[in-house]
Amino acid sequence: MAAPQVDLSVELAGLSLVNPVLVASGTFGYGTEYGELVDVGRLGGICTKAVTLQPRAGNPPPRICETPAGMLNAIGLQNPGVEVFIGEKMPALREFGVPIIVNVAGESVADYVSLAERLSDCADIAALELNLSCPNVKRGGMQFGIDGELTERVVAAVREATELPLIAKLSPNVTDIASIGEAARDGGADALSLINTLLAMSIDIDRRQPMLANVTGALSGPAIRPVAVRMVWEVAQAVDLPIIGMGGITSAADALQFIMAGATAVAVGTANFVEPGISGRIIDDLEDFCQQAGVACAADLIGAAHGSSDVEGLQ
Amino acid sequence: MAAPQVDLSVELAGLSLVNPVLVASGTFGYGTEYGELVDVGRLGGICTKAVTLQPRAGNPPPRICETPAGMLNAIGLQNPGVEVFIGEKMPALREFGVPIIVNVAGESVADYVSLAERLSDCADIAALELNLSCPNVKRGGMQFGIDGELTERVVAAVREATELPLIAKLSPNVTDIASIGEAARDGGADALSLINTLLAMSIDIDRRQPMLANVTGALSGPAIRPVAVRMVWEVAQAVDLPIIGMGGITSAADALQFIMAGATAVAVGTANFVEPGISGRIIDDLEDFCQQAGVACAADLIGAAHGSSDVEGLQ
Amino acid sequence: MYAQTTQLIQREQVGPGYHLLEFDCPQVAAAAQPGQFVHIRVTGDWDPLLRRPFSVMGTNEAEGSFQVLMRTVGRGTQMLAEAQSGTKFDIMGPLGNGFALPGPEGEVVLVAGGIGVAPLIFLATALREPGGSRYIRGLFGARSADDLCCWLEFSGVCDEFNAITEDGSTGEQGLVTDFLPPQLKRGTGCVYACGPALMLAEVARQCEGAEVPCYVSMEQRMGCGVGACLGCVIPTQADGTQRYQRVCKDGPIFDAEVVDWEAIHRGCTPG
Amino acid sequence: MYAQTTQLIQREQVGPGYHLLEFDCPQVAAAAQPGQFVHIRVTGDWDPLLRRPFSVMGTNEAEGSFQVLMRTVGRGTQMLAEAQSGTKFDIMGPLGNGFALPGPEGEVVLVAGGIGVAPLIFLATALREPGGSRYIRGLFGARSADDLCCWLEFSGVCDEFNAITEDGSTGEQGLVTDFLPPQLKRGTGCVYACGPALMLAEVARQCEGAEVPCYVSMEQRMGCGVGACLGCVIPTQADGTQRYQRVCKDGPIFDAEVVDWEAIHRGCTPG
Ligand SMILES: Cc1cc2nc3c(=O)[nH]c(=O)nc-3n(C[C@H](O)[C@H](O)[C@H](O)COP(=O)(O)OP(=O)(O)OC[C@H]3O[C@@H](n4cnc5c(N)ncnc54)[C@H](O)[C@@H]3O)c2cc1C
Ligand SMILES: Cc1cc2nc3c(=O)[nH]c(=O)nc-3n(C[C@H](O)[C@H](O)[C@H](O)COP(=O)(O)OP(=O)(O)OC[C@H]3O[C@@H](n4cnc5c(N)ncnc54)[C@H](O)[C@@H]3O)c2cc1C
Ligand SMILES: Cc1cc2nc3c(=O)[nH]c(=O)nc-3n(C[C@H](O)[C@H](O)[C@H](O)COP(=O)(O)O)c2cc1C
Ligand SMILES: Cc1cc2nc3c(=O)[nH]c(=O)nc-3n(C[C@H](O)[C@H](O)[C@H](O)COP(=O)(O)O)c2cc1C
Ligand code: FES
Ligand code: FES
Repeated sequence: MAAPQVDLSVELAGLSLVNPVLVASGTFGYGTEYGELVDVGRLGGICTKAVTLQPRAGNPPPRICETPAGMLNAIGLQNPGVEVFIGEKMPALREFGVPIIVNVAGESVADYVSLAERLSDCADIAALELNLSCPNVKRGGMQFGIDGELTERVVAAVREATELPLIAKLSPNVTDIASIGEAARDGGADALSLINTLLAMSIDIDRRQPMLANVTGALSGPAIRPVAVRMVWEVAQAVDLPIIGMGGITSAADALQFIMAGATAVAVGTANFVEPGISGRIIDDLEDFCQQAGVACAADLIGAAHGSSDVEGLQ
Repeated sequence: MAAPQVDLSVELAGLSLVNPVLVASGTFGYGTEYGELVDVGRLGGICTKAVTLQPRAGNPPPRICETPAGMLNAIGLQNPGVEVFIGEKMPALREFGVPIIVNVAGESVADYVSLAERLSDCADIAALELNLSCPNVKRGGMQFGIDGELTERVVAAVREATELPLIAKLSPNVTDIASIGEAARDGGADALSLINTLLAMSIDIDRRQPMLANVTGALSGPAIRPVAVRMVWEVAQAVDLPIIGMGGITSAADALQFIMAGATAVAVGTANFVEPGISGRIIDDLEDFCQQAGVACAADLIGAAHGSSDVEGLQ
Repeated sequence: MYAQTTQLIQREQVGPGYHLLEFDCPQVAAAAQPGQFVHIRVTGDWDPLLRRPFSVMGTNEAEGSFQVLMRTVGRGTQMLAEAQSGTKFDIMGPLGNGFALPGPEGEVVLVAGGIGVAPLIFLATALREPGGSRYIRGLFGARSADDLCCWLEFSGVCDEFNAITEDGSTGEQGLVTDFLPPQLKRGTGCVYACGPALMLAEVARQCEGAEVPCYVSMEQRMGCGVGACLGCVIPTQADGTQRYQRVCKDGPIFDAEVVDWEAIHRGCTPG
Repeated sequence: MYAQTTQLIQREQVGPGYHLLEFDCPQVAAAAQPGQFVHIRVTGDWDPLLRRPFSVMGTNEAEGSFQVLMRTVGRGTQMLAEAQSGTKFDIMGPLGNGFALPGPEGEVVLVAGGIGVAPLIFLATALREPGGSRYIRGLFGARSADDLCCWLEFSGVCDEFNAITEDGSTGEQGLVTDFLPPQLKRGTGCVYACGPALMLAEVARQCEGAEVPCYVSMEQRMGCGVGACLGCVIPTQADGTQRYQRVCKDGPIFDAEVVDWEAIHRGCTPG
């Protein structure tokens, strides 16, 4: 274990996180699923599985399949709805004593507003993460996140409806991620989460059918990390909001790529499935890295790779 | 070796290819680099490294780095220019006796037009592949491919300038690939190539600098395959043009995913670096697959995964 | 539930493409119940990315080890099939709900299809433990004699045993489900089945007709293995409501009446 | 140039993090010239994706084998360092241009930094072959005694040999380039160097000053290894024109005068 002198804490959208390592929405359930295996209380925070106004059954199976250094999923936002979430999931989540960031998804601006209002009444929610980017549902979801105007509109409407810190979660399936980040900022977001998954697909050549019943799915895991780092880098340059960086993080070294690209915090997603204790390991290794690099505060590394002068080329 | 009864030939943009396996632009040089190792004459065709009007020095090194199941490159279109290409590269390319598809890149519509005119005078060029999607140059390149109007404009202008079959190579770094495909069709493209690389980035955390001198780079290799298959699927549904599918192909099974998603031909890219003889192996294995599946013409498999009825889900 | 590094202590080929793997893991050996599974990481790297689920076939508490019977089908199983004994693997387990015990009355019929024999061997072993005096009939079907893997182990824990092969290369010829109806007529108290989805559907249909309780071990592609990702669901129906339930957490053992077999016929099986 | 499956026939640890690997490959053994390299695929899978380049340290034509001296730095070298002898690897080679032979006059000085000793051992061995009567001085620098890997093999093919360590743990203390100037004064006909980029830059600077021809073996991250991808370039200048040249095809051996050392100082090195 590392000596205590490294300060891993970061400030994000008004929250004080003891360390910058969160778990990503949809990859850690409601915390309890991993309770036996993971010291959840050490986490910087938990982003819950997306909650919708009404319960959702989700998509038919098969819902997942493996791809090179990645996986596809098309869960389709299966969840018990906001009332059950508040009544049955929040009590256990509270017990962990870490910031709970509730990921919300709607089919309309009104849905997001209602969710925000309802969750504002619930104690111990640290922030809302607006999922504007789920590629696996027919209505809502990604439709918001790929359109700057809609993004601004939904964020602004939710901004009116709640005092909770708002984190807009962006879709990578866009031509210009920075402009979507700007739109979220203009709508009043306190922070940005990126990236959600890449829209993708695999085909079962023997059955001559898509691998997933939903046809397309959401690509996550190490495969997408370079795309995610690039997007964090671009958004950090364009938008003056704190960023939660994610996409294929499997180690402290990966997390540091995001931090140096400009993320204030990071979220571990798919890697939780493979190595449940990975977030704890990343926290330890971040501390070690800082110690060995003589960095007193991890926050000093935020954006550290920016501003290094471009190498000049030949004509 | 498989018995001869399987017909692997396909028609594409007026070209008859003996089999659907090409090598992708920028990953096979000008053919001769692999001449010693690969039976180039077996290929369905060669897409050459991009050619520009003037010679280009390319980007400063480091130009490549490895990522999970993928790699980044930022070559920056280093090439000797169209005159040297015609004078020094075409003679050797011709010798292979396979269709030569010349990949061209410009900084302006006028550049593309001039290139097309110049190359129209050169014998034995089977088609032009308009690279509207290079993410590694400051001007031109991807700027065209992410904009439907520009795409249509440049394709239409080139269409006026040459009788050669035109293949528009699309960038995946867009919100809506199908609309770009439609724009290329409206401009007069005979076929579409997709995908080019995903814009991405890695950071060297020890040096706290981007891994590539160019800062961002182009992600290729197996990691991107699910994104590529999805885009081929979407474009095949929207646009009635033959497609050359590519992105992370490493086997006949991978190639078949693209074909069943709607590609008429495929191109092997990054995998050439790892296994130079891979295109020949894929041709053999495609033949075997068809034989075992009782498919007389590989062309019958084009789009075979479409139209399988959606699995119906719960409410 | 544990997650830890274990050692492959033995690997034995027990048929063409079949391996019996034994892992040193006292915690799983002590805790595993029949029907539960382990989730094995096949590499220390991130490609192949996901863990692979395998039913526990047996435990040896004294030695602190457990066994898995594995059929090689793809990349992950290939890697396991080639692993040297001594190789370390990261294992999560035991996972899932395990088989419900049979009611007090009647004989027990175990219906195994191919590799599905593994959890049923574990179940039969448990049912025969001191105090257990249940009469156990085993039906074991497979494509051919080659695929009747570990039939000796299976028959050894059954009071009565039938082998059935599709090609007739050994035992009776036919499908295993052709031989279930007579059993259901003679006082069977409970049926347990594991095998291909279509076989399970047929077993379920027959048991429903005969009003015999039936439990099936289901498969689905898995992500987390602990109920967090909602990736591994199958369609179920109970009390008139349809929903998706997790094979890893709500299963892998399901009351056959609860499974929505029709939806499964429409194509919700892994492959 | 060949691409084929070869067998690792021996793997010997020759220092902390250093391994000597011997591969069975008659074609490379027969064809390889000093300074050339092989491009090794470290896995049959696609992650890690790219091949890894290593200089040939020596060949044994009779046995049909060649050797590589390897330092473990990351994932690929780690995999090679752990490979059992007998493991098969897909190898392309020999690749690259190899060292230009020295002119007829003067002594030859070989300047090795750390793992850079490998191609120079091969070069010295070749220069000593029947008919070769060249006087060879070897300068071998490294961080510490531990990193003076294969110094016995190196000194054995030199007529004169100096070991230099930064920490003075063996031989002279200092940088290898501190000990080159005296050599350049006494009739050296040609210098060959391999090692870290900054060491090579200093060697080049000294040789230019002394007007002694100098050839350096350069490194860059590689894709194809055969000149097709243009991924492995370094900046060069000749006849007043700057350009990027490929380490895999135009190199790895470059006339030190051609390399644009200033650009390299600005940061074009792999890492
Ligand atoms: C609860 C449970 C218990 C199982 N018990 C056994 C057992 O005792 N013995 C045995 O040999 N096999 C068992 N299986 C099936 C086994 O998990 C798969 O054969 C294995 O995951 C295939 O991996 P692969 O890499 O070789 O195949 P690939 O086809 O390369 O795998 C690709 C992906 O698909 C998944 N997958 C492929 N086939 C299946 C399948 N049939 N079920 C679920 N996921 C699949 C893999 O886990 C992986 O994520 C069990 C499956 C489940 C769900
Ligand atoms: C012409 C040539 C000859 C070489 N000869 C030797 C030799 O004889 N012995 C030896 O130990 N090493 C040699 N190297 C360096 C060796 O190729 C790298 O150490 C090795 O590729 C690192 O791989 P890795 O997976 O362990 O490291 P990682 O850092 O995990 O590799 C990541 C990527 O970076 C590349 N890379 C990392 N370091 C280097 C480097 N220094 N040069 C080029 N690419 C690098 C890798 O090839 C890979 O693509 C040589 C390099 C070149 C270009
Ligand atoms: C199975 C699964 C379910 C997910 N569900 C959600 C979700 O409900 N809401 C959301 O915003 N993101 C969801 N995500 C996206 C992740 O939070 C994360 O943004 C993405 O997976 C990239 O990170 P990773 O590569 O580390 O997994 C899900 C991802 C996976 C793999
Ligand atoms: C090193 C390298 C250079 C490339 N150069 C070009 C190019 O000049 N023109 C072009 O259209 N595409 C270029 N590409 C993109 C490929 O042709 C292909 O579209 C992409 O790499 C996806 O396929 P892959 O994953 O199989 O490599 C290049 C790719 C690589 C890896
Ligand atoms: S595998 Fe994740 S919920 Fe079952
Ligand atoms: S590695 Fe491809 S050109 Fe040198």
